[in-house]
Amino acid sequence: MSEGKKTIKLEITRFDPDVDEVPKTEEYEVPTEPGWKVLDAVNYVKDHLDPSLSHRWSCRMAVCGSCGMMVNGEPKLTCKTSLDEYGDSIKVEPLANFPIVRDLVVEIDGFMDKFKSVKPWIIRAKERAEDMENLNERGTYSQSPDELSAFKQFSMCINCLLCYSACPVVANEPEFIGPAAIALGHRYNTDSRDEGAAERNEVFRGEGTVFSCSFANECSEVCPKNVDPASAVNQAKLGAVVDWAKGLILPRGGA
Amino acid sequence: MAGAAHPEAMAPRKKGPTRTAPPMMPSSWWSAPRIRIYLLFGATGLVYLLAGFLILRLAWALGSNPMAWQSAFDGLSNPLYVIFHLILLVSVLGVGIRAFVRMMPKMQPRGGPLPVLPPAVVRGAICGLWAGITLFMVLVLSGAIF
Amino acid sequence: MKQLLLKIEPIIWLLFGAGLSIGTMLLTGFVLVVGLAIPLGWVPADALDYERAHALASNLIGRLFLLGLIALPLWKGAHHLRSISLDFGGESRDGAVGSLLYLLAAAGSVAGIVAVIRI
Amino acid sequence: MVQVSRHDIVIVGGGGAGLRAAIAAAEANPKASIALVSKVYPMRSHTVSAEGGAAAVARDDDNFELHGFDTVKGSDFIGDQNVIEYFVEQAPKELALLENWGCPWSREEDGTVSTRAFGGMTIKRTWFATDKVGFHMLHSLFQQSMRYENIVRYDEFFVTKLLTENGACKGVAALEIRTGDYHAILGRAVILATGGAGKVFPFTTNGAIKTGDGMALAYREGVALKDMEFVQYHPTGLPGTGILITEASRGEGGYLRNKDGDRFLVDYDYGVGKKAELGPRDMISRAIIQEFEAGRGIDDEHGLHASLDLTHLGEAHIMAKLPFVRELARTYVGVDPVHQHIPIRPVVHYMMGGVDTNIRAETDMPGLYAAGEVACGSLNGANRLGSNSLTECLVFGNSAGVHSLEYASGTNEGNEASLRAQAEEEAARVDSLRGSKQGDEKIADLRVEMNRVMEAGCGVYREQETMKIAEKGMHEIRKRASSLHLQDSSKVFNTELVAALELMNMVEVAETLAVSAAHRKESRGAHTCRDFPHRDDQEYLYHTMAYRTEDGPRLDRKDVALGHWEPQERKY
Ligand SMILES: Cc1cc2nc3c(=O)[nH]c(=O)nc-3n(C[C@H](O)[C@H](O)[C@H](O)COP(=O)(O)OP(=O)(O)OC[C@H]3O[C@@H](n4cnc5c(N)ncnc54)[C@H](O)[C@@H]3O)c2cc1C
Ligand code: SF4
Ligand code: F3S
Ligand code: FES
Repeated sequence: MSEGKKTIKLEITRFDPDVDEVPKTEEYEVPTEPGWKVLDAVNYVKDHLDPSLSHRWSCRMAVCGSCGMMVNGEPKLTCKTSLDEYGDSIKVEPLANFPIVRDLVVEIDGFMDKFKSVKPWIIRAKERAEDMENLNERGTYSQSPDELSAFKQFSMCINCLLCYSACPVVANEPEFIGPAAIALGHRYNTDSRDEGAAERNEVFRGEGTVFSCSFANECSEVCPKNVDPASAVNQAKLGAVVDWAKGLILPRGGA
Repeated sequence: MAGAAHPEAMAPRKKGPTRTAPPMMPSSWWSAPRIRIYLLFGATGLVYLLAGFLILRLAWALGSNPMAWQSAFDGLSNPLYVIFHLILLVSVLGVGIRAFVRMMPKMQPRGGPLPVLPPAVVRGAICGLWAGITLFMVLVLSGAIF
Repeated sequence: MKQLLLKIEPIIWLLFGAGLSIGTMLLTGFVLVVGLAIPLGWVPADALDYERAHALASNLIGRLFLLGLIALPLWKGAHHLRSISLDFGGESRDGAVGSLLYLLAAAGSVAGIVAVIRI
Repeated sequence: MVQVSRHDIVIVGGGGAGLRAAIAAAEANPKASIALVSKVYPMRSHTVSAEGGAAAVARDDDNFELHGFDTVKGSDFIGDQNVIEYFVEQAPKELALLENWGCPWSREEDGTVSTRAFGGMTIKRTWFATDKVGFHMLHSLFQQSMRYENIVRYDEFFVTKLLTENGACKGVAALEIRTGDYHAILGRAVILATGGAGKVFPFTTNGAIKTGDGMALAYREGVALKDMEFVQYHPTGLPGTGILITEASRGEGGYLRNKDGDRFLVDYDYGVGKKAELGPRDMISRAIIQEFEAGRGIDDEHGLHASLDLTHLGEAHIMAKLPFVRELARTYVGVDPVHQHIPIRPVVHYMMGGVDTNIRAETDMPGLYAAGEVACGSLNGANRLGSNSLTECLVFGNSAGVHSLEYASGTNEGNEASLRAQAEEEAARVDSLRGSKQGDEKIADLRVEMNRVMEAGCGVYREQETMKIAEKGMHEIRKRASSLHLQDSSKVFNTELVAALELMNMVEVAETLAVSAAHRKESRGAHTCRDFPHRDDQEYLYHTMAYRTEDGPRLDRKDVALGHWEPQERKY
């Protein structure tokens, strides 16, 4: 951690659809404190220099996923990224690959649709009431620590969308449902309690999903939570292919 | 491609209630070091494609007659071919390192009947196989065995 | 066109994956000896004179190796080139580019089959 | 123009409680239309930050009686015992349901769910998913909720007013942050699940969105805020940011140490007793402050603090059970707990008080329900036990969902014209605020001022005199908050406007807090007066009820529901 205060120059993208045609850049001088994260500097601007700056944040402990921004061109979780990693001048932009609603706020409704399209919930062949023989006396399914660790990593995604900003395929293929959504679908596919893999693999074989990924691996590089979406996507490819091959051998999906 | 990303990328299915600025990509997205490696990785596709056809030509010659084979085979010492093969070697090694060291160990199917092994083990196994096959090919082709 | 590509995506991906992995493994030794060592004279060229080359390539295993060396890199190459095209904003031309590349790979593979049968 | 939409039930808040309520209602009646309104996308709700676990009886050596008594005792006997009994009985079912919906609870080798020890709990009954329990709970609930087509989400809609008709709640008026438009979202019943109000204090584990909105919404409509004086300080927050280091780190065996490296909780008798590190939060927080006052705090670049020692647990154990603690300590104080002690100090964490509700999650206003941290169903009394509140969100979220649906089926839709008129009035009020340069108070300054007053007056240790000052101070600040100076007149995603509305909510809540605190001349649970160091069951065994008047809160009292657990001295 560096000692003492220093003043940095913050270049922030501004865009107000009521008045601006295109985004522009504004510069601010921010006196910083040791230990500050990029988010603290942005908040300083909002509190003291320009209250009209809009950005999203809440938990400031790297778990709510709302404070993703481009910092010097790289997608970063700003509450987790220390100012010490940068010099005296930092450029903060809204997450790349998303339409900009205002300033640093991006449109994520498209993502929410994609998120839902992978059916991110436990699918069982039978309703809970008829599934009692599979539940123990506490009403829970049995799952061993190994079965848990098969999917645990993929359940750590905070939906911060940094991976979407980094992925070259997201940028060019509007239909691509993207790393986090696929990782989520794959998380359920690999959950020992789930029986819906066939349904999700159906989705995965549709347009713009797993096979659109060209394994840039950028998603995993930028993911702040080590979800490793790239491996999820590629495991999902394998799963979808195996499922497809089974379907060829046993007509009507041998899931 | 520089500038704006695909304008429809990540836009909501239904039109948003407010005007938005189109998505931005850092104008030099392809020049970031990591991305450059990724693009090079993709570019090896061209090398592989050419290699495939080159070997097809050799095989065709081998099936035609000894003369055809000999001239095709001798042609390989043309410096242009040697340069191409150097590029091919670099590509193959690059692809191998990226695929076998970085990618495939992470791709083990999960949730199925197979156990999930530590990536290091898988990496070792795949690289071992790679080395083994290479050694075998070298020995066979250079006439050391068979 | 795009619809058709979508349908065959799993096969393509399998072929691509095979090209990426098996293709690379086969190519490494091949390029070391045939592409470099022999032309540069580190290994005597008679290691692969017609007799021996023919003998190697005409048994069943030899034919399979040779076919792998021909067809697998083609699929790896075609698929990668298609994704590069996409990375550079090729969404609209994807149908045409994709089918062209895969046709090329398919044609090469068929020719490869014929070639190894002819030996 | 106000846009009107109709549903059967309107839920304000997409955190643990709101989502659970939505799912409960959606399951109970697949035809019912349920609106889920939240000022942030639901997965950003602050439930996401909960770390340690959720309590419910799970082991053979445990039972409802024990969980119930721990909770009553933790509450310093001001918890309602009928509510507590209901809660402990419902808890296991709720956590099991969450398991069925995919929550990745940590497991034992035999495939059952693991449990860990927690402060004030005599048995290991805290279910956990490593140390990101709230995160996994919230995401499991949110993902499960997507399954129900009858849940209609209003993401990033800020509710500013409850719409009422003949004293019954019939919907809400909400600002669509994205566009600046106003909406009247009407329903036969409304559930508040807006979470707590930690942001009235400067140093808190709470995220930026925890501004007590729901409390202020109900309070303005004449509903009482109950037991507001009880504010939980968590003993182990990171200095500077206030980021929480979960109690589970002590549950897993961590020690608290002072400047001399002593495990002071054991070495000195602070009332925590033999349980030492596993004592309840109020007592441990007080012990830390006493250490500071005795000059045994550590004073370095992190400010005055004590330290949390996990080094003896070993890397494997930490990575298996507390990986997030390690990540947080490394990122935010640059300390690796595998080798170093984590600096910690007490930090505002949770509001025991809130909107007065009963066992059915009903408030006094017909048609208005509340669940989660915003509500005070008197489960937690004067001090909440760690890991009871995530379970509370589920138990009472479910209760609110089911009961509000029952109520909704027996009531009318309300008169659209009159409700729309109310929403239009509200829209005009908020519109006039947007970019209004009339006032001269800056939001950031006033917020800092409020924070300062609250910290000085209503900290871990309180004094009559300083509480009185805080009471006056908050009264003044509330007045000043009506003349804010706003600069941003854009309609699209105007976060300055939102911050102003949040500030106005916070000052209301903070004022009830200061006033309620000043009136309680005893020490009970988290409310510790130096002037009155003992509990006084003769005088103060009741709930404080605060009702809004223009001149500040009017206090009243409500009986505590006692039961078979007799009040006794609280010793551990
Ligand atoms: C750091 C931390 C750790 C914790 N750890 C634990 C633990 O280990 N165990 C435990 O049991 N408890 C723990 N707690 C407490 C517990 O997490 C909370 O009490 C609980 O999550 C509250 O959930 P909720 O649903 O009531 O509110 P929240 O999750 O806060 O959700 C509030 C919702 O209301 C919405 N909202 C608010 N105002 C408005 C408005 N005006 N208009 C529209 N929407 C609005 C928000 O958008 C949000 O969706 C912890 C708390 C914190 C802060
Ligand atoms: S996968 Fe990683 S980068 Fe992508 S949204 Fe999830 S947490 Fe963020
Ligand atoms: S960056 Fe994109 S291309 Fe695939 S591996 Fe990740 S999704
Ligand atoms: S503010 Fe929540 S992740 Fe950064």
